Amino acid sequence: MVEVPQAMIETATAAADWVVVLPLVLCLMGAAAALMLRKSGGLTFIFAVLIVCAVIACEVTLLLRVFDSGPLSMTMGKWLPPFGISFAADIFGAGFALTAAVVTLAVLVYAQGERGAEDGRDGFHSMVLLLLAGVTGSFLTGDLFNLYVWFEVMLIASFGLIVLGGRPAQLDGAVKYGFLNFLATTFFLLALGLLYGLLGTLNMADILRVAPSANPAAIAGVAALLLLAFGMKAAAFPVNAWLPAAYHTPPAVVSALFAGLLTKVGIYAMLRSLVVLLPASRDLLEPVLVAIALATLLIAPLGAIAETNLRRAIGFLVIGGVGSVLVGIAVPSLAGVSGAGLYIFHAILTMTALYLVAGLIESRTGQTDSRQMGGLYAASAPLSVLFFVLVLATAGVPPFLGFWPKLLLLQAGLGEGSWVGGLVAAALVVNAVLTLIAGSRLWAHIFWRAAPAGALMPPAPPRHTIWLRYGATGALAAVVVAAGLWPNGLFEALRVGAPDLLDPSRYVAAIGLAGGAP
Amino acid sequence: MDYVLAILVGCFVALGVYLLLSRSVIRMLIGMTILGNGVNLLIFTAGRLTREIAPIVPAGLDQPDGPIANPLPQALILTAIVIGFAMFSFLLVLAFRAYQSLDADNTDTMRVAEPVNEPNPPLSY
Amino acid sequence: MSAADILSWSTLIALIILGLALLISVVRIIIGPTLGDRVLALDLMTVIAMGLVGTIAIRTGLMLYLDIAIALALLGFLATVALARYIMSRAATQPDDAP
Amino acid sequence: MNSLIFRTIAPLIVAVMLVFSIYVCLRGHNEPGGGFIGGLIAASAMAILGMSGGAGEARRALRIDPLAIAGFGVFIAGLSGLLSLFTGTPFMTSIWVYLELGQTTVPLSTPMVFDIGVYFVVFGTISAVALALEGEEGP
Amino acid sequence: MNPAMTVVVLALIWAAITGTFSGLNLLLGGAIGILAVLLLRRSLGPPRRFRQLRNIASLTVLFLYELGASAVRVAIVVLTPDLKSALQPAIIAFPLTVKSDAEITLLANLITLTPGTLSVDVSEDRSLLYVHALAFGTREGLIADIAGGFEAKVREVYS
Amino acid sequence: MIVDIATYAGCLLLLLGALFSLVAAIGVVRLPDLFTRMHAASKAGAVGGGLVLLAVALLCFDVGVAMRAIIGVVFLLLTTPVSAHLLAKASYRTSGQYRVNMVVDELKSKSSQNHRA
Amino acid sequence: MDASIALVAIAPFVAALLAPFIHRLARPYAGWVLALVPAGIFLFLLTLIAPVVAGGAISARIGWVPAFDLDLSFFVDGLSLTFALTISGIGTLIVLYSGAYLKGHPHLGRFLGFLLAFMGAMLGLVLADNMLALFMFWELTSVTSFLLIGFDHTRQAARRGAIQALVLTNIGGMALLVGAILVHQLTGCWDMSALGDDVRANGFYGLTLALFLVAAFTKSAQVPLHFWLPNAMEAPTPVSAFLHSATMVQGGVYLLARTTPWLGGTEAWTLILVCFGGATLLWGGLGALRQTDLKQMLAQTTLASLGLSVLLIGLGTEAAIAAMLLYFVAHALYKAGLFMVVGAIDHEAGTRDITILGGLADRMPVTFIGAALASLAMIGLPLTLGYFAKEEMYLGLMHWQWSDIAVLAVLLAGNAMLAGVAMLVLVKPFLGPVLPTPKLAHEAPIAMLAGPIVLGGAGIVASVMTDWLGHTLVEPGAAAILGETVSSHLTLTINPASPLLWLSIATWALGYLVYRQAAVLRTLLRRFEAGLGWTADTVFDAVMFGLIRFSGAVTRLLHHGRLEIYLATVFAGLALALIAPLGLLNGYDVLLPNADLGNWSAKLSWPQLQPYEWGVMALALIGLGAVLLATNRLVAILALGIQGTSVALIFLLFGAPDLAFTQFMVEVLSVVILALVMTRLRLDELDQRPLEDLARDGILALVCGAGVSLLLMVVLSGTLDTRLSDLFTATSVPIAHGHNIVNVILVDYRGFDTLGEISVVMAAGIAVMALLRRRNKPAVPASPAPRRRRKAES
Ligand code: NA
Ligand code: NA
Repeated sequence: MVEVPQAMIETATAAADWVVVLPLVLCLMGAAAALMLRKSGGLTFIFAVLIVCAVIACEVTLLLRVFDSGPLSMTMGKWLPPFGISFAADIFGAGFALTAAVVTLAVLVYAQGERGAEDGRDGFHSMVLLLLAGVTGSFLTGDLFNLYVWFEVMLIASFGLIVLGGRPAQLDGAVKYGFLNFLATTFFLLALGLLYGLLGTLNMADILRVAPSANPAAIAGVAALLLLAFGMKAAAFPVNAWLPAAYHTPPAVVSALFAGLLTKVGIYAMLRSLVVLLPASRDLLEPVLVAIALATLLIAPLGAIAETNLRRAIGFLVIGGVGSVLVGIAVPSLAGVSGAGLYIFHAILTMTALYLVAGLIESRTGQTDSRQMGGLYAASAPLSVLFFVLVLATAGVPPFLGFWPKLLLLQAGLGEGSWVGGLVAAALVVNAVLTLIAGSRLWAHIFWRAAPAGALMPPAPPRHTIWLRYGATGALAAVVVAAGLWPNGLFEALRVGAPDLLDPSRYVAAIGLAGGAP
Repeated sequence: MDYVLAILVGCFVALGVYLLLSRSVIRMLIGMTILGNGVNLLIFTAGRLTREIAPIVPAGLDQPDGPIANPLPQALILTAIVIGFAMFSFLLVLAFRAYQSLDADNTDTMRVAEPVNEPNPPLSY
Repeated sequence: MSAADILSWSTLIALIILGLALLISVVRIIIGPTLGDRVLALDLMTVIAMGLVGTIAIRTGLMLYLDIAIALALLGFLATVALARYIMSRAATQPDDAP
Repeated sequence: MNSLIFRTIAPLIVAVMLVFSIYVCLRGHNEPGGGFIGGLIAASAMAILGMSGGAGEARRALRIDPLAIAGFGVFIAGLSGLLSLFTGTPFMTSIWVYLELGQTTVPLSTPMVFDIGVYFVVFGTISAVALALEGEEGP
Repeated sequence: MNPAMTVVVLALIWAAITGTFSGLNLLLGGAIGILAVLLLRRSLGPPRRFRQLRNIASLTVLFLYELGASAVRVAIVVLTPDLKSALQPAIIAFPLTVKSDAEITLLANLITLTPGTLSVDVSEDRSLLYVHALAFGTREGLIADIAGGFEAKVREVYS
Repeated sequence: MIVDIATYAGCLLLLLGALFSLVAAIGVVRLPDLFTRMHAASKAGAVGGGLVLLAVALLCFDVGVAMRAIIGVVFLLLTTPVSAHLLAKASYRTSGQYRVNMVVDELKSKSSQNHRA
Repeated sequence: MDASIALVAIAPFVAALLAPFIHRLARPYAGWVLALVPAGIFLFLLTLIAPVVAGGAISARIGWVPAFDLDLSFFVDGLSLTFALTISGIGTLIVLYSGAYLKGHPHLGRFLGFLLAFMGAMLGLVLADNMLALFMFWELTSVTSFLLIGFDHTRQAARRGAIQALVLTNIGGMALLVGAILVHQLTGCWDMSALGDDVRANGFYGLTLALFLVAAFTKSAQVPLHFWLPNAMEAPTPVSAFLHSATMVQGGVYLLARTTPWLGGTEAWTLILVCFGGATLLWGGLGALRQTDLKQMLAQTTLASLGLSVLLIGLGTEAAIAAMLLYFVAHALYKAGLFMVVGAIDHEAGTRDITILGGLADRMPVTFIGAALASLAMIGLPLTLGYFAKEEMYLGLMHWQWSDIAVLAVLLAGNAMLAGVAMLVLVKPFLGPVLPTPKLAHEAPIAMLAGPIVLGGAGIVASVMTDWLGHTLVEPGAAAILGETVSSHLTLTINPASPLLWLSIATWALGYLVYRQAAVLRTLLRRFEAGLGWTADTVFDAVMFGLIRFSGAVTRLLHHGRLEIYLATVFAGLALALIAPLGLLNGYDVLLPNADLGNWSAKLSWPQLQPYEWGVMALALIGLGAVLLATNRLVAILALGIQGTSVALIFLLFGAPDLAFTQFMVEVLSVVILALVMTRLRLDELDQRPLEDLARDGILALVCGAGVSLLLMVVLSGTLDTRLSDLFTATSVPIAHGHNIVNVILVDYRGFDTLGEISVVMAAGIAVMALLRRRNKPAVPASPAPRRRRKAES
């Protein structure tokens, strides 16, 4: 007979601790409520914005608390971990969740600028909130199966968003996106089944405790499966084909949301599972990780150079960024992990903003292909500034945000003192140069070059919609610039957060396993 | 008997993979379903098999009066089945709409998002 | 023979008979030749499967399986209706589509 | 499907299925069943209703947008978890209340509300999909 | 069917499947029944009154007997070595005298479950019921069988 | 004693039900065309399945379960003719080959009239 | 002090941000207003001369990223002050000049903004002590120069020049960054002022040196990375004037000078710098003679001058460093002046072609004076700074060793060519016979004239104040580079006994010869160039276009749009992930213990399965086989139903009624939905894969299946830790009040999963409805009446 103290947490839960789970619950219930409200005019927009603002408020509180007093956790249903599902926020998780909410807010506002009155019923706001819920859950959960569930929430919400509008190209892209991504989560599930069969647990802290004593070959197999699954989600080479196949097809807001959130969650999951949970297996897989990091870094920007479809080209830049984060996983020193974390933060903001700008460019020129664009430098100063700044940020040019993670990752590579580290650093440099070449060519073609003769330019849209769209995009770009100029807060966070990843004892302690810490 | 099921799981996975490579969207969907079933069976097997004893505590008792099947994998599989079904529904309708819009159910001919014979990138500045 | 033995034997026999019936109806699903034949065989299969589950319920004494049996009956009906509808609309769109 | 016989008998079948679905949902905590299976049965009933009399007819009968029902389900499921905010316990900690109605004691609990939420979600979603596929395009 | 009647029936079904015929449970069943009827209010058709319970019982008995007989007869046909001679399939049009939806449906279903006959379709104007016969004798004989048997009983139940 | 009788009766019903199911399956394979197979499936099948459920009702010794089983039987009898009817109605138009086997086909003449009209 | 030095670097950026608005407000006077910023900075920097001369250096430090141990540290010593003064001083004149040069241009505000930002970046570059700050400003100069070079953006040549400059200087920037990180890792410090011998002593010195040299050489356009600089001439003239004289290209020279104390002085350093510098000097000189466009001529002489500076730094003697400093100032003054003059000529006469210009001295007398002052300095006549610079550089080589003689010869040749070009620039256009020009030339506006005159005058004044120059420029500057006190020996006296004088005279004589034979030389050089067939510039195009073609090929190869290949890649990955780790780590040993075969076969036992369990397995296999062989969609659907049913039966047999229940329901509903959709969908009846694809896919599938089986068996070979389920079983009834443990897990223990799961279901509903909403809206909102875009913009 099991007594209550062996099964349940006996200390009372402070209301303030709820900030770790409220963001997710708010998103889910908000999505549900928005769905119920979807036939009531423009109400869902205001509602969704309120929800996201509340989520941001919770997450700011959460981040400050984690910063002050270490990781914070809550185990659902009062069951002691590992029996219940734990949610646990460390700096990385909380920070990314907050960033995701911020870009979601920007995307919601931007989308309002181009949505017609008849668009109210398509469930857009519900799906955006669900996507945010999935992303938030993925960043904060402390249970691997629960991570699978949030992955699926994110995936299905993205399915809904990617087909909004239903043009043929979208459907084609969605078929590729759908099959490959669902396959990735199926692989994840496969790995989970095996992991459960090996370890008998799903709680991350508990896995940390028992994994070292399990059959190393089988654990390595599971780790390889996780690498494959998360590599697909993160669009790492060579399983990244779904991204350039799909990201340019849906409405630009949707691309923006995806670019900011989806691959980042995948790469974050890889960081967590390989670096934090299964470090021994990660060491075994290191040659593979280095290889895919190199390939992703070097091949992705080539796509950006080759592509003339603006959003497709940006998609390759997104993949190149994934290569950067992979460097941090392949070289998980303090600098490497910090760089990977900072890069994720940077990429969430920058890639979203870049796609929003792409949307603005597309609606300004009426074209999606850069071969048919031109003349925007003279026509629109704000667009020029936004695009220019964001491309530089993507290429890691200082003083924009993208520089700092690149710096840390280069430090990590060079700090290895091995030829592998040097190779990785060289790949980062080449990636930066190729990215800049791609960006400057796009800039020259879309902005500097005069518009091709006979190009049709749609008339300027109504003023208020412009304000919403430019405001949202500009706000994100402003964050990118400001955070690049004053990165001290970020580094403070990294100083607290990165060691927690390499030595998760504080994280484990916060979860508070039954039977004490390992 | 676990090993027999392990082999059966392999068969499910193999057929799922084979169908997923078939280029016909509906066959791919069927392959996805079969692969999903295989994974569910894998979780079931990984949780170790027990014959016939459902994890249900008989009425009036506080605990089952004998060994029971492992309930946790069952709960996990239930979640996975539901999610798999949701995904299946979506992908099916997607295939249907793609067929209507693109007039194709063969991935070979679905080339709108990434067109065949796209011109080379312009050699200019 | 006690009542329990009778029960045990008759459920075993019933299981075998029903299993045989199941396999025989699978034959019709596979050989067709028309959609209607296959659907009909499937419909019968669900009824037989329902019988199987019911028999297992008796054999194991776990009456919770009965509800699965009833649900099978419901769903068998649903499947048949849907497939009949499928045949009907195919007839409307592709009149000469024999199999 | 244009069949007088089917159209006439369908409501009967649907009614029985609905009752059965609620039964399966409510007893799930102690025996096989639960919100998901119950919801599936109920949705199957809606699918039959839709196939017998047309999707539009079924949607009008339902009166409420099926997706809104699904939303309602997620909402009350979430709400049932949020209630533990007031008991000083973590999210989704179950709360049990025993209602004394005459001689019988009716146990009410947040897991039950949660399961009912699951029922609504599955019912709403699958109905929406089935009805949309059945005939007329979605709303 | 009468909505109130339906509610009562559904409440009874509820009590039956839950296995508790307590007042409270019947009340819950009634509530569920009301929900179901609300849902189905458009589909249930115009209210109709059963004349006599005795007629229903009589019909039920007849039906159960015929059902058993039909099963046996089908079994015999199936197991006959010489199928060709045992079978003389045909579809005939049975002129309906019952007019309401419920009556036609009940009749058609009864026909399907009883020996040698199977309802295929109802004509657009609801005047004809197309019946498939396994071993066709004469058209008139078959029509007379149905008209004098089930159709009369059905008319007695409804009216 | 009553328990024993119920057990014997239940076993009998169970075996009968199984046998009728077998007959239905044989019929579905053996009979020459869809409509004749339908006779086997709907009648023998419904009776077979129904008898098994009745056997459950007799052997469970629990009112709730028995009631559920009986409701199951009712449900089976309610749905079987409808599905047979729908299948027949649907198949009739698609499967031209079966009309050949029939002695009389009044539905065909009516359809062709309709077609002409 | 801290704040004010930071302000020097920040104020121009603030002004840059405000420039477009100031331009909008103060239209014709925008240049004048904005010139106040660099002028103010210049004046402020003047006040720093005294303390720097007296105390050596001023350093300022502002906390920037304390969490990363990174301060924004500035360091003002003789070297940086010299550069900063030159930059801000010339910057003032350039801003003024630009206001007039681009008067009425719609984007003048933007232009002035870029220019100020460029200047700010350059000031930051020379003032920064922290290597990261240096790198940041370094990159900012690349970026701002990109905008400036491409300012005339509708011309492809301008875009090309801009991209070329950006790409090359960015490559250098990356090298600088990596070098800086390396240095930081070797020494633990970002501040250059704190670095000492440890870099040179380290094993990574070679790599570090190479990285810094790549940075400096790309920025300072050393052969063979020089070709971007002439193309940067696509920028408006004021930009060229600024870029060539005091900024951007001098960044590389500055970097070399700045790193000399801790990177320089080695043999490798001297050898590389002297060789590359010398080559660039000669190449630039010859290049200038090849041109007839005034601006291109000046651009090529900039190359030569940069080579000269690099060479001098490489020599590293006291005299060479003093010469480098003097030459930097002299060159900045005369080159800026000359560019402004050329801009004025272009502006007023409408051409820059030396062959069609003549006799401008009468029409543009003030411009002529400016041109004369600058040209004489370039020739290096006495009373100009150029003279001292030349003298100092020859002085350093008076050792009569073979190496010195070779370098001296190179210097002599280079200086002679520069002198010749100076004469060409001055004599023919101004003093030659009057020629008709596209525009009727007349004097330029005052703002455009101020620059050349002031700069020329400044050169003369400075050269007269020899002592002052020695104390305030040469001594602190050389001390900063060499790390030791240096005493200046500059003097105005001309000593005929000194070989230096004769070297100067030789230079002028050779220069005159070059001037006289310019036409012949030009023809020869052009013939040589034509014979060569390629230049570094064309190589750049070839590389870029090659890269683009290669990118296109790679992208088409990898992203072909064929889902089945994408999937095959994924499954190949799956097969590897399943098989490889087990194989590499001896994971299969568990399944095949290292026992002898006889023993092993004894262990082989028939699995303990009941007959009906075998039956269900068989049913599953039948279902799978039927799916595989199905030739039509309904059979496939039904076969799918069979395998689904078999899975449900397996669940049923092994104690999972809830799973079986759910699986049955889901299976049937799948069939229903399939049937609903299929009515509107045609399906290829048969698998249409070619045989070899079938084989490939089949093998891949079998490997994946086998891999999953094997891995699962390895997992099963261990024992399962059932803590979780044990606790669920024990507490389900007493604590969670539920008898169905699976359901209790679903709604209580792991209810959170279920919450996510129902969200998935709901979302699937929304997504499906979104799919079924037929609203074919175009990607970009269609316009009711699209208007033709004007063909030419700007
Ligand atoms: Na049926
Ligand atoms: Na009949």
